[in-house]
Amino acid sequence: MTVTITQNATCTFCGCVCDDIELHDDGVKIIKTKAACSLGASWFVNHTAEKLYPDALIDGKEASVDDAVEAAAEYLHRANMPLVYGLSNVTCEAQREAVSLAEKIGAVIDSHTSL
Amino acid sequence: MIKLTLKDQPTVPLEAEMLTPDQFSGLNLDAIRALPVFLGKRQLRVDDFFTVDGEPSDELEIHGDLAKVKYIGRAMTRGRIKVCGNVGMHLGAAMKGGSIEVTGNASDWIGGEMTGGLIHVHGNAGGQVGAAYRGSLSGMNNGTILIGGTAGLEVGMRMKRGIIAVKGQVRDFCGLQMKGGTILLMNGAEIRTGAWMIRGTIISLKPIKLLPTFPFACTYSPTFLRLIAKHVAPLGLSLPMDEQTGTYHRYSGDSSVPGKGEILVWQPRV
Amino acid sequence: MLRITGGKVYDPANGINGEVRDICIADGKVVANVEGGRTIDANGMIVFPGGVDIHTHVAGAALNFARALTPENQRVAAKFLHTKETRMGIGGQTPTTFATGYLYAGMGYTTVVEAAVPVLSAKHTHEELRDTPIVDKACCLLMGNNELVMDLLEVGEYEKAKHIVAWLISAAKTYGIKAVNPGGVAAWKFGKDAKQIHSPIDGYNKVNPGMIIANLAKICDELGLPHPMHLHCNNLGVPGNVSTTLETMKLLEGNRAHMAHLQFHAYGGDDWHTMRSESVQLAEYFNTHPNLTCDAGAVLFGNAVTITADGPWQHLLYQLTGRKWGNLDVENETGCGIVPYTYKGSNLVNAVQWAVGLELLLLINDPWRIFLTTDHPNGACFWRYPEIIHLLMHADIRRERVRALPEAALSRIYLADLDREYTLYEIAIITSAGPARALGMKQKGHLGVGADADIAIYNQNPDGELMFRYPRYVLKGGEVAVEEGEIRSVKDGHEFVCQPSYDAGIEDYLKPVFQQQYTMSFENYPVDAERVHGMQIAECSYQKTT
Amino acid sequence: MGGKVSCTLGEVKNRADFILYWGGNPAECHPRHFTKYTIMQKGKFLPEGRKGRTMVLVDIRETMSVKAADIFLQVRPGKDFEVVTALRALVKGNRVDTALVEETGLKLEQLQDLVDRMKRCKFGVIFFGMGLSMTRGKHMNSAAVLTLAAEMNAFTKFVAMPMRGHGNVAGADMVLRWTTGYPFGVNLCRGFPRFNPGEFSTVDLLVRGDIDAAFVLGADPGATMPQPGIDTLARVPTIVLDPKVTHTSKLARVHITTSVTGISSPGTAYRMDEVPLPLRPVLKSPYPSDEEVVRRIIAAVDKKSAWLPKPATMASGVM
Repeated sequence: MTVTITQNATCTFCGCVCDDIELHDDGVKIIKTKAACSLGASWFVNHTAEKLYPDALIDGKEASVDDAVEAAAEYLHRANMPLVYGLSNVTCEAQREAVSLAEKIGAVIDSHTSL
Repeated sequence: MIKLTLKDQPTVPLEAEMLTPDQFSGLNLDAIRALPVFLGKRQLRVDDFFTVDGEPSDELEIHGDLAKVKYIGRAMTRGRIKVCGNVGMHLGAAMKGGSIEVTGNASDWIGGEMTGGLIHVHGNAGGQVGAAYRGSLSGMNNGTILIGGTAGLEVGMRMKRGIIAVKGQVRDFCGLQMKGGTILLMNGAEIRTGAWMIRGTIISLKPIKLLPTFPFACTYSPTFLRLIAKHVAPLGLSLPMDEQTGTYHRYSGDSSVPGKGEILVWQPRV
Repeated sequence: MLRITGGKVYDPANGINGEVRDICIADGKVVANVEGGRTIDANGMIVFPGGVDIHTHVAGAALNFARALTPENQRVAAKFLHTKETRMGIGGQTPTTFATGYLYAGMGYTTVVEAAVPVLSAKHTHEELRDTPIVDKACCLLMGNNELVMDLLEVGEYEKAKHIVAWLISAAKTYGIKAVNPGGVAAWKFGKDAKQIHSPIDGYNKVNPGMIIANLAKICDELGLPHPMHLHCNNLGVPGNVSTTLETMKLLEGNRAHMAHLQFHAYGGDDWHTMRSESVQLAEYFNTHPNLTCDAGAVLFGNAVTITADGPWQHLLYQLTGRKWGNLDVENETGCGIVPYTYKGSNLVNAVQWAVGLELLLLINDPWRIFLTTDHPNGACFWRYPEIIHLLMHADIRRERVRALPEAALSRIYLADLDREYTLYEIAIITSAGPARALGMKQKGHLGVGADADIAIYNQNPDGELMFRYPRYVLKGGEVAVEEGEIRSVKDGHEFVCQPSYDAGIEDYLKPVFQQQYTMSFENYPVDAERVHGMQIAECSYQKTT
Repeated sequence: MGGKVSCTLGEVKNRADFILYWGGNPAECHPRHFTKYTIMQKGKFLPEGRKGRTMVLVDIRETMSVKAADIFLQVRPGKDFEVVTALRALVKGNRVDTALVEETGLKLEQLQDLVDRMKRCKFGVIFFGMGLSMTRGKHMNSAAVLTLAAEMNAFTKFVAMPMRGHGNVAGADMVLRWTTGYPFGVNLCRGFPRFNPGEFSTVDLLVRGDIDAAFVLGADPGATMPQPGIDTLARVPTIVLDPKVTHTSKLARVHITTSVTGISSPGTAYRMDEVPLPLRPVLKSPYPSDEEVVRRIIAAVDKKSAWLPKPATMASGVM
């Protein structure tokens, strides 16, 4: 088992966004964290590179990402007033793309802030 | 009179700021039918949603459950709109003159930043009646709003002039950051009435919960109340004035701002 | 390939003053000749090098803070619709990033300098600039209150400070440095200001504003940065501040410096009631000191949002106006304050400010050393530049406007006495050729062979405001970006950065200090080069001539 | 008009000798807040660390964070706005009604003592949590604290900051501001951005049933919204992007599994004080990132007839 050590990793579990975390991983799992708090440590340890979920679901049935992307585009394009919501546990780069999508489909876009 | 009747409930909110006497002025019925309305992201025509009948006129009657129809009467300057049914947000927003009557309930932001005219809702209203839009320095700057039922949060937020009267109870933050004008509460309010008010008068005929920043000032029956009473009499409202039956307690505040506003609470004699 | 033919060309950097000649373009550059390709018939039009804004606030934490603070402005601002070519957006006092690109390009400006970037949030500024289309960009790094640098100056470690500055510029991927109210923002973290340039700053025994100014100017020159220190003097906006400004300029003799928004630093009087213009006194000094350049920071009447790293000034303005106040102190580096503001012609102070901006533009006699800015969005929005150009070109219109000011303002200003009228050649200097030269951008601000093909073409019109507001064509990098007021092609611009050299050993000193004083990991502090969109490295080849 | 007066966390670390947490429980919700940024750190101007700082906690109940506080003020539920507003009056030396103050659960002397401490400090900070911003009064409670902090600057240096919860919610604010001009709840239906909290905020849209499709990423509203809102998500076509199959995924028409932010997907996240930080992913995920999937959906939308709002949409001056 090869263990890779990553320094100065950033934890996005809570708003502290600590960026001084040391992570030890075996390629599939994070096996050890240093400097993380209990919340952060379990966040890192509980996410793996394993394939635990289907790639996509359409109406609850397993589907390919391509088909799911097509279905998503069709629903959003057809809607009169779609909503794009969430944006919290994603990167700024994904948020930026979400704005672009919201613009193309004429949506309302909102985050957790409004709660 | 021009009569519009809603054909089907829109599935998502319909923005219909063209439904005003000003926009209809000089248009025949076909031209009115062709005016734009906005269903979410789609630009459609008035007659996609309404049947339009009657004669060109400054009087407009709209029938149906318009709870999802927004901006009726926006920025109108004259004429009359009667909504027979419920109505959606921003009714009469930025209105300058004329009158609007609603037989059912209204939603939020009615009369937002209005500068004149009359809005009379027989049913309940939502929040932010006569209020300032987010960030604006002031809300309604004149005119009259009468609510027959209850009203929601932040009634009269940052209002500067004019009168809002509510027959039912209102919710929190009535008169928030108020700068002037009068709010008449015939049936009291929930909490935080007058929060951060700078000037203006809130009159409550029922005891209300006050913020600690509204210390008791005095007992009195000011003469200007007679002027307000005279102004609201045509709306079917009467203020108790008889010193035999009670007095007003005056609380001044909000001392946190610090403000020179007042809340007058009617105290019947026991 | 493209040829612009028949237009009257104003290319001051090459001494061309309204001659009819062809401009040929290939591969985004001006070339000597082309065969074939599109031809733009510019008969009856004038041809300018694309505008260069040397000082504006269009991206980053402070401006983005202002956007959130002023929804009431956004609501009434110009709207940009979603179209096939363009992104939606909002104009107004604090335009969204996409709108910023369209507004600048739509006015014939093709290069803009974001004047205030903290190292700590430089990543953010670059992200916004990536979303600012069409125009080329560069940033000035905030350095006048950097405690890493000030702590070294306190103990006399000039050389170390110089290496730190070089390291920070490289780390933040910026073009030059800016000092804002040197020492004053550091003092603001104690709730104070730095009003005397020779008195020690709160928290220090020796360091004073003058010391920061003189050292940073020297550092810029020694690092060979193409643009000199960009300076926002102490006591901005305060009556009587001309003495501070003159004292500051004297400290700079022997080095280069760019004096930002000089209008805000040219007041006499003892208080708000006696405030007056000191443009004459300031211009006299300035005219005889060629080591200095400046930008106007002109004021126009109407709504503005004041946004500056000058925290203490913003607290004062909040108390004066009673309006909203935003403040964000940035650890060990700088701060920022935001207060919405309305300049009114009927207000004596505002009337003086309006006049001073124009007076400086008219009294400073070398157009190569004063540039058109409004310190957007502080004095007015950048998209109002054509209004100022019109006033500069017409003394009679200026006098007419002066007559509308309050009587009491007339004895406090000089504007009505000034007859100078700008020529188109001079307008091309203060909007393009001059700022490009002051920035050391050799490929900008001119139309000679080898220049970037950033070109604005206007229908010639006696109404300068109309002419400069609606260019007929705007070319960016040789492509037609704007035609008849419509955005035609949206390409992303470049970002220019400098990478001055420093002693690599400086990190051994920096890292432990950083870890003590900051809250992020040292390794995460620099901006990765790949995060800077279209990055182009500019040479640090300035050499002091003795 | 108040405003928002804040700073980055390093300023708190280096300078804050008075730290007030209001309606938050950092000990359990932001465990390293005390140790990395605030009370426990030795700062540049606070070499003695914890001893040089006063920490006050205001909350409706005793939480794990009380142990860390020098002073705990227990306020009655739903009375935060009353307390902050009374403090604003006391700061200015203005009258308050003693009996009404005591209804908040705190005595006038306690508030006066707090005001005196706030005025005496060199650098004060208020962190406020969801116990304040999500209870009755909501945005007005936050506004009250922000205004109090702004007004304190007439006496000493003072700032305030929300304790943002979910990872990169601060980043969403930032991105929306620069792209649309507004921080959240932005309506793009008319072809340009519009903002009106309460009208365009998700919970209100969902509860009123105002939308006819939903695209959810980086959130699980199916677990957190009020029931009428969840009913709307189930009624309309909902699309979910998430590393797990969530409650929302179960009522959605489409779910796409994405890689985990920061563990497998690279990019940027903003700290609660709006400082951007790079992510350093360590595991190679079998799933695409959110960024990539959104881009693919955009490409799929681009193949359909474009939605192009007409200029008439702007003519009317709706807000």
